[in-house]
Amino acid sequence: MDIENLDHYAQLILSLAALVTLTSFIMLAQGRLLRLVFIFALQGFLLVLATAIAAYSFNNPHLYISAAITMALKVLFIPWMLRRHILKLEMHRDVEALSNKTAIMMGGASLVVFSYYVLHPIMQDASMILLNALSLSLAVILLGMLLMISHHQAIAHVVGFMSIENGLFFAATVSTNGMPMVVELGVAFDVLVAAVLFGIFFLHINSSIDSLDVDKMNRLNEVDQ
Amino acid sequence: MNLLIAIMQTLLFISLAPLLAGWLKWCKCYLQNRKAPSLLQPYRDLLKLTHKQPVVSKDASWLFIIAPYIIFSATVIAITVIPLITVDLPTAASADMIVLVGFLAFARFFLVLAGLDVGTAFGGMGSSREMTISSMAEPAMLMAVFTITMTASTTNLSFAIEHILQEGLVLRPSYIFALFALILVAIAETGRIPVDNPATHLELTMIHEAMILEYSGRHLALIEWASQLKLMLYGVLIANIFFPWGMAETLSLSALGYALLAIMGKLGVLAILLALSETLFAKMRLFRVQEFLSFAYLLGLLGMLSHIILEASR
Amino acid sequence: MIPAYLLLILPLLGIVYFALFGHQEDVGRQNTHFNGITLLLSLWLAFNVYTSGTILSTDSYFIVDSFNVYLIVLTAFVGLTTSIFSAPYMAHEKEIGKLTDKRLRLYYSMYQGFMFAMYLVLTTNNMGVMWVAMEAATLATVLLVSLYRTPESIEAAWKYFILCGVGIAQALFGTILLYYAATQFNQSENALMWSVLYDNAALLNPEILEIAFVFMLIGYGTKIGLVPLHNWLPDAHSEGPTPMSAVLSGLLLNDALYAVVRNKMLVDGATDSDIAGYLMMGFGLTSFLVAAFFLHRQKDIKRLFSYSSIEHMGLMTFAFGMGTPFATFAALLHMTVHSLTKSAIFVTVGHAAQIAGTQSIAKIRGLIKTQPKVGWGLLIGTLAIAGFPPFGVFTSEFLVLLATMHSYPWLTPLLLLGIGIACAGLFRNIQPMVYGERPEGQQAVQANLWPVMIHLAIVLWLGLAIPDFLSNWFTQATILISGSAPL
Amino acid sequence: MILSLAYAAVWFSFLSGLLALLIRQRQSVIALLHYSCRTQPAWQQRLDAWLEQSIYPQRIQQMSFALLGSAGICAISAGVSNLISQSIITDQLSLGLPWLPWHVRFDSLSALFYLIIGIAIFAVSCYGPGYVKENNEQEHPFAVLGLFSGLFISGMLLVLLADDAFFFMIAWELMSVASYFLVAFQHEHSANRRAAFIYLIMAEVGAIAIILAFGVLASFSEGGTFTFEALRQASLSATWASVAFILALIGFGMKAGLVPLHVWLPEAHPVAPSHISALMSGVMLKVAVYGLIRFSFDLLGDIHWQWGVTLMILGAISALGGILYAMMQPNLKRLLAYSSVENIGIIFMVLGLSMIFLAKGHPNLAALAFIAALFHAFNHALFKNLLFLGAGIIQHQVHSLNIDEMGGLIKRMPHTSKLFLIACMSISSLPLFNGFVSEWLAFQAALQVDVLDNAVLRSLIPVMAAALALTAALAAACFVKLFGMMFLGLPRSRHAAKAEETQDKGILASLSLLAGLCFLFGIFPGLMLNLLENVALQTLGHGLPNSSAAGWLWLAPVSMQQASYAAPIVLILTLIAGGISFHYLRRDPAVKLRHSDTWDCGFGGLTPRMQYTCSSFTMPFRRIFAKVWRIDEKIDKKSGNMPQQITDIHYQLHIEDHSWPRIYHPIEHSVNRIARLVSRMQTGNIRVYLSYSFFTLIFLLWVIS
Repeated sequence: MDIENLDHYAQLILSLAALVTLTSFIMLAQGRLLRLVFIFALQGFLLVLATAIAAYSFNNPHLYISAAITMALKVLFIPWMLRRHILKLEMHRDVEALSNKTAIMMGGASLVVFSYYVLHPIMQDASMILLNALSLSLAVILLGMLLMISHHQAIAHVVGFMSIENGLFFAATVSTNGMPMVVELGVAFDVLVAAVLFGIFFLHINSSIDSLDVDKMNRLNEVDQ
Repeated sequence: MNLLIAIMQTLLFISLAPLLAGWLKWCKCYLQNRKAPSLLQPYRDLLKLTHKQPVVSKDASWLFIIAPYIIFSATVIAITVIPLITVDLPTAASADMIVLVGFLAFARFFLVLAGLDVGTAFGGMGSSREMTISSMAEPAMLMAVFTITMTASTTNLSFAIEHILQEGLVLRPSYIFALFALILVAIAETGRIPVDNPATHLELTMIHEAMILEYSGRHLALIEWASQLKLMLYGVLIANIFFPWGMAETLSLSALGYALLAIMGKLGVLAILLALSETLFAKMRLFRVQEFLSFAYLLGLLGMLSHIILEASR
Repeated sequence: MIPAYLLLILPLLGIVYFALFGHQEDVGRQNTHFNGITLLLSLWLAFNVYTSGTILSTDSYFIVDSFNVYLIVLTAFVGLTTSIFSAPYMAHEKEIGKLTDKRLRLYYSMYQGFMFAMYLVLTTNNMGVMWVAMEAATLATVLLVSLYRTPESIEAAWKYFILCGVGIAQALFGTILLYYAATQFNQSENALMWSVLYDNAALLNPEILEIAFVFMLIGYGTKIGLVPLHNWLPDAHSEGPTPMSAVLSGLLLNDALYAVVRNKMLVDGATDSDIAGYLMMGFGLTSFLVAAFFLHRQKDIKRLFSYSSIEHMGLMTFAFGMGTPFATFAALLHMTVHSLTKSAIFVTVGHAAQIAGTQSIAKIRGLIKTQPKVGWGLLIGTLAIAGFPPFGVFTSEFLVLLATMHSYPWLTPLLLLGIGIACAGLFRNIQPMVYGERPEGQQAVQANLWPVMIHLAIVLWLGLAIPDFLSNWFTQATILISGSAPL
Repeated sequence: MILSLAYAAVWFSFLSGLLALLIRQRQSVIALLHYSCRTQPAWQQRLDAWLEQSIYPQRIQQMSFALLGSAGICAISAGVSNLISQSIITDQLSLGLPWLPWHVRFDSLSALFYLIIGIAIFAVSCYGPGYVKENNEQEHPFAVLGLFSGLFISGMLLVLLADDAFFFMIAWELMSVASYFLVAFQHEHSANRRAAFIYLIMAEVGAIAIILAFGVLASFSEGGTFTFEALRQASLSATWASVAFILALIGFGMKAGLVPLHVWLPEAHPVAPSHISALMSGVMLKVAVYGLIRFSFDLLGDIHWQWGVTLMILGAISALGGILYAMMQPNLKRLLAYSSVENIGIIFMVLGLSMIFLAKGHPNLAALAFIAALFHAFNHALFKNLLFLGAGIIQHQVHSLNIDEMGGLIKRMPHTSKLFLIACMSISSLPLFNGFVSEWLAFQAALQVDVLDNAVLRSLIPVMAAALALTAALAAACFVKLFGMMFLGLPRSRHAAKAEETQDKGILASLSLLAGLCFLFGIFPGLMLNLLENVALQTLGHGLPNSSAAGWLWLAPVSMQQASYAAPIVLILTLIAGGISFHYLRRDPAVKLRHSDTWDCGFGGLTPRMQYTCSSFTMPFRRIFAKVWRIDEKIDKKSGNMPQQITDIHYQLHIEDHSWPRIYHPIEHSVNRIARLVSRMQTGNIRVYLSYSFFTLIFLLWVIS
């Protein structure tokens, strides 16, 4: 079944999903931390929209709650915290030199294809929206990991981590109309705590190696020089 | 009766041994155009030694003093099991060829210890070389022995000889090899040229003499006598195993006398051959001895294989 | 069901209590008391299960069956003994000024937090909650790893945090897929209840479950420390305070494996292919062998034993992967003996490190001459963990070998190679530490070695004879997991 | 009854271990005893007097050794009674796995080895108290020594009782681990630590091989249970049977010290306390032999003659290699350890012979060889214990194990030297001693090759026999050297010059016991052979070819015509000959012995340094068998101011075993190399770690779909 004979909500959700993926791509290529955080917030926002629409279309009230939580956490709190740290540690000026962006982008693109390739066979019976949404969210997850692999700023890692969370959340929302409430809350709680801990760690790391470059943290290796 | 014969022939053996030594010396002197001492010279020497007062080093221990007796009696045991003139020897059953080899080793063990006991350099040297040579010689000898025992399928000497006698004259390739192996071993074990030179003292290559340097008086006599016994023992082994003819199969007096003559004849011939070889060959370096003995071992092995391959029933 | 609830509530109280009063003098003993009570509760629970079989709470949020109840008891027990050990240890750390009151508060309250997370993982019936609890365990321990605030410890904590976070995220995706598969036939809230899923596992869509299992395995496997996802483990173990290493090795890894096995049961129920088993066997064997080689190059005593933990977890994963009753029984037994032995070893290691004032293997010398109890404890513990009889580890390894020889004979040489290499790797490092003359000015520390003795005694006992109630227990669990009893 | 005796032996040895733990707990022990007899104050006084502070440790030592002794007595009586009654007793202990309790089986084979162990530990228990008396309690706590000795011995005994693979392995490893601790007992020397490490690792590898062997067998037995009963029923294809056999050979050979798996043995045996080395070398190796016999003859069942050939060749290599290595050792205990390798080699050779006969369908001859092997095992236990215990005494006196620092001890230590001489004579298999009898039997068996139809075997076996002869001769050379250098000549060191004969009755008693047994079984081998025949009857189902083989006087294994040996007669004849000559020559009082300086061809000025040393004695052998060792020989001369003048000269000789550079170093290096490669993984960069999990995920997903 093709996209034109889906209802508009579904089309909207799909396009939002596409946009979410796009934001991941942008983040992947983004060297400046402040912009990175901003785009991350944007991704969160798109996610909230998608959730809200899903909640409305499937008239599934508790999705509103999770949308609200996401709004609070991923759009407001975490970006705000990250931004504060960036400014405090005066990292808003330095640009991360990413080694061969194009290759990374190509890799990202192939990841999208790959996630379709993985999920396609098992989604035969499922609706097309579901297939796309799931594949895109998987793509977002993988892109998040790729982001962490390619960037070597601790903050970028956090962003990557959180965007993985976004992907998961999106998957949960569209595929299963959200997890059971307890799980949602639990996940949200974990994310919150994690965010706080990240904040603490930035300070510690900065005090110990006076930068947030994770490549500098390789004391604990076993390769004999 | 048998037992009597056994005792008698042992005594005969013991008493004849010096004579053989004397005869051998006589032949050598004759071959080397020297004036030979009388055949009875060895007896005289032994007698003289027994009456001399033995001098023992202060550093010597009890082992040094009892060693000669042990050596002598071990050799005597060895000879009690070898049929000299008559085939069926009751004592032969009490110890077979392997035990015989064992007793020779027994004697050697104490000889070597005695050599080490006083703590002279000569003693150590002699002991070390003696052990080297004997440990090379022993497997060679056992190879030869095995060849014989396999054909006769017994390790009991009197049975073995009986078997060979009954078989009559059979030309076995294995026996030829075994014979040569045994001869080489005998030369090495009795310390004759080209392995060792019995006639020398104070020569750095000497072996047997080096060990008994410290001995004197009756102890020396016993050791000398034991080595003469050993020489004769090997002679008798070779003579009676490979050329058993003439041995007394019945216990008639004539047969015994005939057998006595026969064995003396055989030993005499062997002695002549030995003297000849000792005159012709020079003594070889110590580390050539090992080649000499491994050749003996090889011969023994060949004898074994030829028995298995050429002569075996299956 | 009451004990189960109490079991969860008590640590929660503990978190708060120690967060407030964690700096008092005898806080160590209080912590011990908390854990002691939880142990009693767990025994009570165990008794209930033993008498009346699987218990499902009324709201079916919690399930206690013979598989997890023995893990609960184990957790409570190791938690208790470790807290006994940690009391003097932490006091000593405070004396030498490595820790402040604030950090002690954090330590004790997080200790309880960790215990809570463990109990939650074990008791919950909801796969989602299991995930949440697992993540919570990470969050609880990550601050403890960086407790000393040294650059190394911070680095270790960061790696632990990021790697486990990312890993566990995969597990969540797996859970979502599982939930999706469940919602195909059951729209209700409790679609994610393990009991429900298990009862109609046959209805689940096999392809989805296989994909889901891959994510689960990657996710929880990161926490188990399966090669090549293990990199955080040695760092976290070596840099945190030793009691933490003890519970991490002894409990956290077990529980992660527990989660994987629960999921494997579902996958096996859904599909008739053994793909899940093969994956686990592959990971397990790789971890087993690679870790064995790692042992040869360790310079830090705690890293050494964390690698040995990886090795043993690999072995268990392998055994569970094989899935035959024998193998499962062996794996269950191995879980027990390994966590007992390993936590005992970490106790002695902690004291050894305090005696020498360092964790570097090159500097720890002559323990037997300095403090015989510690030295012998370490030596015997190492013997036990290296799989020498008559200790229990030998029994379980023997059974694993036996099972392997039945199902996959050509794999046994690999296993045996691993065992041999690991034994050599352990002893080439342990021997110089325990033997030899005592170095200058090395003094004995005040230590409480009862935990070690108790643990090793139990392991020895298990090696000589498995008591009936325990073997029945394992047998029931085996039936639950692999469908039939061993012989 | 018999079984309870057997259990009692285990219990006693175990208890002696536990008792040793009390050596530091005087107070608590006293308190306990007071409590236990609180009614009789008189007893309490007596107790206090008896356990008085100063002698308390000695009391404990004596008691723990006394327990060992009773263990020995129980073991001996259990063994002998079962050997006579030829009964098979089975039992089950409610230990072990829920579905596999420990199975116990006590048959003639076990009984024989019980007897061996029993004799050994009885001797050790007499020897021990005197030996450990001056042991420094602070440096080397007796608690450790005693405990692990007890565990070690009970482990060995349990191995013999085991009737299922699981129990067997536990007992086996108990034995290994306990002995490991004993090797590491004096762990302040790095050499000991190294030895212990090598020992432990090789023991582990061996155990693994054994487990594999059992596993192969078990996977062919129905139900895959591990009881020996089930394993006996297992029906294997020839290849799998051979695989199992090879694995077992590796495993047990590792423990028995088969070349080239022997390297741990010369390291480990010397560094343990002497009575422990005696047990390890004299008895533990026998347990390994037992294991191989149990596995191949009993469990595997139908023997293939190829196995026999393998065993023979390996045995020959070990025998020759062992004795040649032994000959070069200047260290007394290392030498003895290597000679154990040699004797094990001999035992394996003869076992191989027995296998060949069995496979070729001549069970009686097989029984003959089997009995010869067992008898040699028994004898070796006797004289090797004797040698090691003697070595212990001498080490105490000379404060060194280096043979070149001894000499002249025969005058200082008359008793020890006599007993040691007996041991040397038996081990170099001279007639009238037990070592000879077993080799004689082996030769007799070898000489029966005519019955075989395979020409290769018919030519191989005699060659092996000759190798055996060479071994015996070399052994004689080796032990002549040993005795000569240790006891004869002039003392080579200060300690040797003022060595004292040990005063301890127990020590001499134990040595005399062993020496007496050596002589007894040399003269009356029939006593032992009849028992051994029962073992053969039970294990192989056949006895000796000649029913009246072993009378009290005659020894005619095959038939009277074939070969016979009457040690008593020979002994009498020797005595007669010796007596006559002695009497005849001593009759004249005029010719008394005169003592004077050593003649030495009149050179005079003899000093101890002029004597032959070990290395000079064995020089010809070094030249002849040069390929066998890795010899580096260094002579550096300092030349003086005159031409050709040598002021002083240094001689260094270092001899190494080939198996290290050829086999073990490569293994070690490869393990290290792989470890280095693997550890590249741990780069320390978190992004790399992330990419690991990333690619793992990708890979798995790709695999799945």
